[in-house]
Amino acid sequence: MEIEAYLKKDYIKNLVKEGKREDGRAFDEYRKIILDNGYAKEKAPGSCMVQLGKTKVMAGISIDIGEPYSDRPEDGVMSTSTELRPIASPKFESGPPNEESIEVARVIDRGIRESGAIDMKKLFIEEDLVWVVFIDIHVMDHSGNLIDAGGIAAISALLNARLPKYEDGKIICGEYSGKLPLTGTPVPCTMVKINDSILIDPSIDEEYGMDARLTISTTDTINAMQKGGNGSFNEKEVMDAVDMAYAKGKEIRRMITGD
Amino acid sequence: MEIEAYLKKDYIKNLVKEGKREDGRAFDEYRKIILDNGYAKEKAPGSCMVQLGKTKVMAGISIDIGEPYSDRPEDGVMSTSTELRPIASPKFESGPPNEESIEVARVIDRGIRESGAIDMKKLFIEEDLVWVVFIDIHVMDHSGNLIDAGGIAAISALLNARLPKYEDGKIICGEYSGKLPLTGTPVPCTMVKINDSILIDPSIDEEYGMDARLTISTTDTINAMQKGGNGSFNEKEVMDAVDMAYAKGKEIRRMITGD
Amino acid sequence: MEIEAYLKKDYIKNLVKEGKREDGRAFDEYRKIILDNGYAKEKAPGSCMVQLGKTKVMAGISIDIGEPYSDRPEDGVMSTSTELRPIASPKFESGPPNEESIEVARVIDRGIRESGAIDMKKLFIEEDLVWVVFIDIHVMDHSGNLIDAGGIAAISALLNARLPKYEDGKIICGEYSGKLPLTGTPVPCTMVKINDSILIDPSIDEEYGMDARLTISTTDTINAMQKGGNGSFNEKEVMDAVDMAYAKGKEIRRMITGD
Amino acid sequence: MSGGDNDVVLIKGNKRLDGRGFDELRDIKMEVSVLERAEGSAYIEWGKNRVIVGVYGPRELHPKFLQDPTRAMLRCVYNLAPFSVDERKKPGPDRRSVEISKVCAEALSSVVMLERFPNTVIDVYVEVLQADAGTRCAGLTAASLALADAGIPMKDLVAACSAGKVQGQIVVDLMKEEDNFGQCDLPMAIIPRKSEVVLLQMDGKLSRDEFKQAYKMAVDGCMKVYEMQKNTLLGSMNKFVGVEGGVENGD
Amino acid sequence: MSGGDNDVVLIKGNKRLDGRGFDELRDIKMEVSVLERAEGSAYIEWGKNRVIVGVYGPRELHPKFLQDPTRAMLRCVYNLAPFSVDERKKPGPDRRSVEISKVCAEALSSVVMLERFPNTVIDVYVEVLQADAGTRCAGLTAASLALADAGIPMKDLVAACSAGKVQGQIVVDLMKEEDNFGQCDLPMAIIPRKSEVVLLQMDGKLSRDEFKQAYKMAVDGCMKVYEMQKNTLLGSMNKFVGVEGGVENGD
Amino acid sequence: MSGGDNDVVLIKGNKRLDGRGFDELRDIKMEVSVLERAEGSAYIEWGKNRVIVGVYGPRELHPKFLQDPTRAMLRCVYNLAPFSVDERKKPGPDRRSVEISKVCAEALSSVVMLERFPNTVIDVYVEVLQADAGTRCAGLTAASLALADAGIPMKDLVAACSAGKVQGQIVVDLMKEEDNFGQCDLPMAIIPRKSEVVLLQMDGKLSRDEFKQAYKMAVDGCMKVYEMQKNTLLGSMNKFVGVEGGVENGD
Repeated sequence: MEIEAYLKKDYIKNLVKEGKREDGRAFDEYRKIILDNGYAKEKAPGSCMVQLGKTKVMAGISIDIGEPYSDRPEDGVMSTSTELRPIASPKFESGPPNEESIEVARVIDRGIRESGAIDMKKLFIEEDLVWVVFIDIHVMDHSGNLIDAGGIAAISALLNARLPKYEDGKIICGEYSGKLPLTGTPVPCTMVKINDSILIDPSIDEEYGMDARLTISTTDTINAMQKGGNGSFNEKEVMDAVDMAYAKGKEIRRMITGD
Repeated sequence: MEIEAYLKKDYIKNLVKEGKREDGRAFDEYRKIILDNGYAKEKAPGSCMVQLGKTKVMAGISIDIGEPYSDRPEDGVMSTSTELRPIASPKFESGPPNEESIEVARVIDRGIRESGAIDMKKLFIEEDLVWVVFIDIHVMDHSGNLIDAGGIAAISALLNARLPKYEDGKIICGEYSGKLPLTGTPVPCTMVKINDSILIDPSIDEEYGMDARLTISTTDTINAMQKGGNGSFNEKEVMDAVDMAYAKGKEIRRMITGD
Repeated sequence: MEIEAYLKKDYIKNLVKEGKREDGRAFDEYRKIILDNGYAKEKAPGSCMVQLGKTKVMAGISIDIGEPYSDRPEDGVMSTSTELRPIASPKFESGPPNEESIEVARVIDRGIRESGAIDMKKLFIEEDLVWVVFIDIHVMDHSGNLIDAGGIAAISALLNARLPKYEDGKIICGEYSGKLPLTGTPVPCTMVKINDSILIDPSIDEEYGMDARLTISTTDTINAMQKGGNGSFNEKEVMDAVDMAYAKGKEIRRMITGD
Repeated sequence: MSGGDNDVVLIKGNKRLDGRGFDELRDIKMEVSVLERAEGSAYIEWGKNRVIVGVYGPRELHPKFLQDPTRAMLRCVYNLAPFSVDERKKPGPDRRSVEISKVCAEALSSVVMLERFPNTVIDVYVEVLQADAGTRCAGLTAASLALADAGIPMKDLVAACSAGKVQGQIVVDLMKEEDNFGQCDLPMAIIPRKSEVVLLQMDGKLSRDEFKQAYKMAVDGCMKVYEMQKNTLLGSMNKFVGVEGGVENGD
Repeated sequence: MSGGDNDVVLIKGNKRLDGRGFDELRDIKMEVSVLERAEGSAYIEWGKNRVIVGVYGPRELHPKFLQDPTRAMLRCVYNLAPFSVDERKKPGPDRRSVEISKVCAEALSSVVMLERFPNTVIDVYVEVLQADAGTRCAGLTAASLALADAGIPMKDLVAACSAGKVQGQIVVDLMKEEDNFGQCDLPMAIIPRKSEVVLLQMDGKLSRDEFKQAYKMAVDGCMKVYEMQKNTLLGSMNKFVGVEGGVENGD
Repeated sequence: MSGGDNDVVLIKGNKRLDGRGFDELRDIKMEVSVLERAEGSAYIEWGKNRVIVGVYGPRELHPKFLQDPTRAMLRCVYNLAPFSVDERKKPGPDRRSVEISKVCAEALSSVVMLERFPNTVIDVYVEVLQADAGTRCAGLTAASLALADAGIPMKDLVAACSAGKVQGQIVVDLMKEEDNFGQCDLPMAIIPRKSEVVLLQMDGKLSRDEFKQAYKMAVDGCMKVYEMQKNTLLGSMNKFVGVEGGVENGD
């Protein structure tokens, strides 16, 4: 397996030197994105299956009632988990989340949380009782760029999510009282540096070949950033990446919201 | 160890071809069953040590107070666990329950639960408070057929179990207010298929040699079934097994209840 | 690594035969003890970094509110944990506490708990609510005798610990209402047997070379003892160790309390 | 199973809650080759159940001492996604999932030609994305499609279907409400060509005769599922033809 | 130990709660070869304690990097069954069990001729089925019987017994109430022929002189236990004679 | 980040809560060779943060299948002591620690000459004993000192510092209150000689121009930290001179 990764790395680096990508895309071109909103709508209050090229990631929303955090007694709670299911790659194993899945979950979480996309104040029910929103990201087929695929799936699932009906201290299963209150559409945009080029939306092979990775999640502001990989970026590269993330974020946002 | 298993497998298959079992039993004959009720009665409200041939399994009952399940607010709770203690076999290791011990526990649990042997309605104490019955099955010496040995131990321990005294929201340790309310005596009966023969109550060597396994737990009805192993059964074999399970269940039930 | 341990063992045993220790100490001599009280005082209500020769152990106190144990409804709660951090030795690994760290924590815990050094009655707040005192012992540099280093750090941290301010059912972070109520200064004293000699305060190499270990924690009485290692002690050795523990305990106590 | 001692009406006239007759299956859709990375995969929609199965292997088994020099090991992981059920399921295997994984692996082991691949492991991952009773039958049905899709030689497919007892009536293929408030659930899986049972679990209350009736009804259900499986593989023929060990009468 | 500052009366006249004198042990029964699969085993009933011990090995130690080329490793697992105590104990090792397992393994290592079996492991499993104070002493006593039963060569048996302080009085072999409400517990184990201590733990409050008295009382208790151990092995002679490394003066 | 929508006053006049100007770092003290057992170590006091870092390796990596024949693996464990924060942190890694460990390992991997030590592992342990915002920057800064102290060859040090936005103002090196009630935190680490970023995380709300300003401010902070690092290594020269692979311009 590791030998495969080395060979892929060489192959990708040579391609990029020639200005090419293995699937013929431009360096600043995303793979095709297909959204299947409400994929599990019979059970999950919100859900979306996203295909990003051959990468397939599902996000499902669960909503429960619970206690607020003690330092934010009037805000709802959100929690994001990612599972790199073993079905998605010959390299994933069953077991508790590893550092890769934790990073994916935390970067997606920050993009949503920091943008204020969920109106947490509206998730207050009564003293010591708030709505708790679980975002579960299920990686089904890993062909690269899990953060963007998962981030798009998560915000799409939130946008189509309904709030359960709540009566007399209990949730009425399968009945809903309206939409989950959303106020924005944060979109993560991930770029990798290979040699001295910046490529957007890396495939799995390009991830083998990358020196470093940079994710930038935007709404009308930057809300989250994460550098990954053993390489480094200079200032110009970072600033160009910010501009790119704004531009691509806008396109993808339009696709998600259908506006 | 595995080589031993292979040799045993061949040996057993050849014996069965000749219509024999290694300990001289008939195909439809159980090993000798010895019950030691109240084995740990100084601490456990109910207990039984069962010897099934050389297999030794202990069941102990613990009873606590707790919350009911939200979908059954007026029923008590029961919970069955099995531990294949490393003392019982050179192959068992310390650690959390593996799939074998989980299967044993769940099949025994279903036999008891589905038969309604414990009168759950009588375990209601007051709103949001019910009796919780823990059945812990401790495998001490594994010479085959853990499901039957454990199932017999579990129902025997339940039959001799006492309900703790409850006053002012607390259990009075070591004092009792009567018997645990039981209404039936479910008995599991396990058969294995070797070549085309069906053998009841397999020894450990016969378990190495088996193609498939079938457990049927009965009272006056069938309450639980579980097929195990990589082989298959045809319809006639299954129906014959049902008849056998009723017949053997009756005999063992008589032994347990002493009627 | 193990070869190193064997060589060390031989070296130490031969030294001891000649009446010597590798660092020139007498058999009944402690290494130099340096206390840094309040090492983490900006966050921890009590803390102490202890150097015992080249061994470095930190104890930090955390104080929270919680429920009392049901059999002691009017007493506070204390809980002692030790972490052998991987920074402290090439042999330690990240992960849950192993048997060595559990033993260190439990022996230190017993010395403090059984001496009554913390006045548990004064940790009662109101019905079903008491102060919970966590003692976390963090091993930073393991050059032998963790029990004594940790025990000295723990009692020192307790002695300088403050009780948080409590108002309206909540702890006011960073404000304090006085000292933690202490009534004594238990001190553990650890000796090892090498050949037929008893050495106090073993270095890490002496721990490799020891036959058996004996820890005795004293105030004005003996409060905790623990024998370790595969060797044995005769009665005279045990009684001599008790006398030694009283004598050394007194000296160290004086150093801790500054009296 | 609640023992059925309650007031939920599950049968009216000769129709069930969703209008089905007693021997009628829910709508089923199947598809193979739905994943890129897995060596074989299948998707099944069975009523409201949505399940994706992926297969990896035969591949080397680690750690080595688990290897069997006479045959491959077949492992199965059955997993309920947290959002697949009404109340969020905590991630990670619970005891129910472990048991289902075990009986599914045993059922599949009865048809896969494991002896051809000594020292290896075949991994079958069953991902339940929406659950509405009968997920183990749906998963097992999709799993044998995914194994075929991976080109792994099998003696036959495994086809699965449950029967049960609802308001005193033996019916096939229980939906969620029938499972919750019915009197018995009998999930089964068979090797269709031999008509032998490879998965059989039961809980509830059935007399001998009721069991016999339910058993036959489940086998009939399995045979209908088997026809759909064959048609699905036939539909993916372009891809499938010529792969060693495909389902021989898949045409 | 509660420090004894309470009103529970544990001693009346010169008798303890169960009528014993200060230097009197509870009733003890021992038996060896009680299990089929284990290579050696023993059962002990000590007051209300009921403990079964099984021994496996010497057998190869995995993983290999743990092997010691100069001697066997002796491991011990002390386990309280969930139903062995008043309030159900959650399955799995807690910190107390881990500590007891460690000190018991060390105590047994002092007598077993480990250097005869390099690279191997001897596993001792102590299963407490009913617990009433003194389980580590009961377990250790039974463990050395089980080791002898397994034919593992030892220099001597290990015999164990506790002493303690109850209402100001030094007594031997504390029962549950004395352990809960007493002032000190001192579990010990010795190599009887050398009269050296191999397990010694203590918690509570004892002066130097009280400790000396308790120490002697515990040793006396151990010696009585040792006699019972020898008689037990003698009683199982038929099976035991001729096995290499048996207790040499077991006759 | 709370989004800053609250009443906590963090800036008064042109001064921050602790009297610092916008571009001013907290007091920082550094020391190397503070531990005996670790092969390299460093201590850093950064405001109220107190962090000790120890380094082991290069040493053989187990299990073997993780070994990379082309280079060493660099692992990092970032650990918050239970008593290092206001409310006791349960021991063991949480998700935040796992993420920080990962990004720190990646940042350090960019400067360590890993290709010189194939098949080995270098372990970096970051122990936070008192935490007050900016622990990952403090840890990373100390980690590169500890690596130098261990004599592990590096192309340069890694210097770290955060910037952020507080009450609409871009400031450097956030303290705890600013982190809790500010609008953005931007921890960064750079390779000083190339002025390239090797760690960059951000959460909160920043416009493009604010980000640019914060980025520059963080780089300036890193450069100040770098000077202190060099002085610290210079101060430990006696020990340090002549060790292969030391920081070349450390003099």
